[in-house]
Amino acid sequence: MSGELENPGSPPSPGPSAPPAHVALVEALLFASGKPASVERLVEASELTAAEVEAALEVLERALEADARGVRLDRVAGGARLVSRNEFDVPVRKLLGLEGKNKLSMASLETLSIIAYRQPVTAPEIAELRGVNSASSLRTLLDKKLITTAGRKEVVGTPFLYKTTKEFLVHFGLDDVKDLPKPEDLDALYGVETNTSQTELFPGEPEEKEKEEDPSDG
Amino acid sequence: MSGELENPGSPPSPGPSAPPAHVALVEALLFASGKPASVERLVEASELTAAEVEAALEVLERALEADARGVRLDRVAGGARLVSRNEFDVPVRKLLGLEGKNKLSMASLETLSIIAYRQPVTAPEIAELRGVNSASSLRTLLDKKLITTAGRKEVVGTPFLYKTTKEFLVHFGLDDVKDLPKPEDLDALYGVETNTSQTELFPGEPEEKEKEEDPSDG
Amino acid sequence: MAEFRIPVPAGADLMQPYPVKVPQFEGPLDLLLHLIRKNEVDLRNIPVADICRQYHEYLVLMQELDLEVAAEFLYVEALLVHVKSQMVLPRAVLPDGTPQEDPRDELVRRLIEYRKYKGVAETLHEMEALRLGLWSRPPARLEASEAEAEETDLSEVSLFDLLTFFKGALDRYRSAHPPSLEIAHQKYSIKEKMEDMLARVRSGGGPVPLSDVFRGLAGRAEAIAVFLAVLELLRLRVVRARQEAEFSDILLESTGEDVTLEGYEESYR
Repeated sequence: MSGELENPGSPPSPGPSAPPAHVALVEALLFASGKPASVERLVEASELTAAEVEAALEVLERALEADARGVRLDRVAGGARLVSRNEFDVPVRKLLGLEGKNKLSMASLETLSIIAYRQPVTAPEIAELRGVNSASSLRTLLDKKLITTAGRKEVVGTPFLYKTTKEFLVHFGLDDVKDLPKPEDLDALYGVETNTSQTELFPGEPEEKEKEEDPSDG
Repeated sequence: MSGELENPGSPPSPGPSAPPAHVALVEALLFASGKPASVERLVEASELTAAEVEAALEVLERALEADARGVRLDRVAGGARLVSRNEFDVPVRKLLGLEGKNKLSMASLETLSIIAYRQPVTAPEIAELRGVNSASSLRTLLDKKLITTAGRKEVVGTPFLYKTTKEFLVHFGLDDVKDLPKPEDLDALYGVETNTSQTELFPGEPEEKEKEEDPSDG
Repeated sequence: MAEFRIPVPAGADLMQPYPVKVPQFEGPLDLLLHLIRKNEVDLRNIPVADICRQYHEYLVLMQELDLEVAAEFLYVEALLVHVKSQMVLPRAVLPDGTPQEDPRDELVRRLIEYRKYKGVAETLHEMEALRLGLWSRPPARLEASEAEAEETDLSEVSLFDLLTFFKGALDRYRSAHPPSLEIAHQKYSIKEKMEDMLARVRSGGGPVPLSDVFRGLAGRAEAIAVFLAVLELLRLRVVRARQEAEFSDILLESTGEDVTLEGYEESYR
């Protein structure tokens, strides 16, 4: 064990050793991955050997345990991932709950857009257009006060009519729903541009890539 | 400094201190969040005081810098997040199967600069300042979520107003838009060179003209 | 400012490569700033005639290289020519004794303002370069069931996103429910239209002008159904069409054949 005592300040390490650069690299990979990464994938990405990755994983695991850290290494079938420690579950859930408050799913955004453009509109009409039941999206949007009810429609079942709220207008900086963009506005922005000198030198990659989960690992 | 020499093995810590449990908790929260979390959010989730959270963040920041670690603390957009280190860009991308992030074109950056300083601002105003139609840059910036709409301006044609987003701050590593150089500094940096050598052909010209910022009066 | 090399044209003397470097500009103001810098002249005292000539030369070069010259470049050239012409005129003194504004002033103001933002853009470019290699972590999920649900922060949703979502839903709906004849066909039965038509020509009110047949219909779909019904009746020889003169109205009348449409099957499905 340990042939590395060149740093007299550090406590003697009883476990396996690995160069700090390897450990840092493996930590970065596990951090960014978000989901379990197999040793093979770590080897491929890091260009270390399997033995080097294994050693780095072990050193990292011990380091995370020794220093009373917020995360730990979780060994799962054929690989490893970083997870927050169980003892912090309550505050972690609280934080994610708080952050989730401002978030909307794609389904909710689509429902919101239909209500914005077609208001007042009923749940069956929305479901017809979207092709799926939209009850949970409606509930979310009502909770967030982006939509409200606007009486009932005089058809079979007298379903509720929905419309957008004042908060919706305030959020989007509009005075009236009539000010919502029209297809022409989108064409003006996304249409062919006359100015060729303006072509992007570095054609854009959607920024979402940054947050994207590994698509190759479905 | 430091009254903490109880652990003779550790190097003297000149910085602030915080109980390891607080540091671990804050690390767990940042790890789970992914996005920049403000001190207020962390306080709410952790039930620590703001001062305790601040201290824990500082200790964590130093700890991550001191050891050769794979991640570091990124103070950005009024909060903090964990990110993998720059040097691990290539292996991280290899693991996630992602291409490198593209740089923004100068056209997009010019457009973004104008929006950052003059927000909310309309497309015609941007075109006037840049001397060229900027629709394709606006599109790129909208797609990358670096800008968003801020309603419409009540002038002829009711053009859309644009403003920068939190993602803009994250992208450029700014804590707040106020952290951009101030317009006065800009004048000094990029403005008119002092006209000492200039022969005063038109002595009646007021000197202040040089510093003038409003182009719309032209 | 990006630079690119013009490829050597075919047939050119390859021993004498002649690479032309053309600086590219973000716009006319960018080009003007470049010329002012190149000439080492003061922004406050631009030699308009010189700059105007060089500006024009650049546009000519672009055209010679078959690069499209955007309208904005031409607009600023016209502005330069205008300023140049103003410069040769003696400047009036306003009633209060101050001289009239220098004709270059507006342009100078715009250049100064533009240069500031160009400078910021360059700073942002450097800041960005330091951060392209940073990767954050996908946020943890509260519930396993949410694993697939992609969520967006409402503050990041633009008005155009709303419109795009709406258009997406509409497009999906339309491709799932193709409009046109099929709907028309189901809504308007050709057989019914044939029965209506037959009743009309047999009512004894004389020949029915074809133009009357299409009056008061609900829309294109119904018109198509009526037209098909007329053709079908003609084919079955229940109805006859005649025209009294060229370009006069076509008249429909019963042939007198006693045909019932009982059991008639629509063949236009």
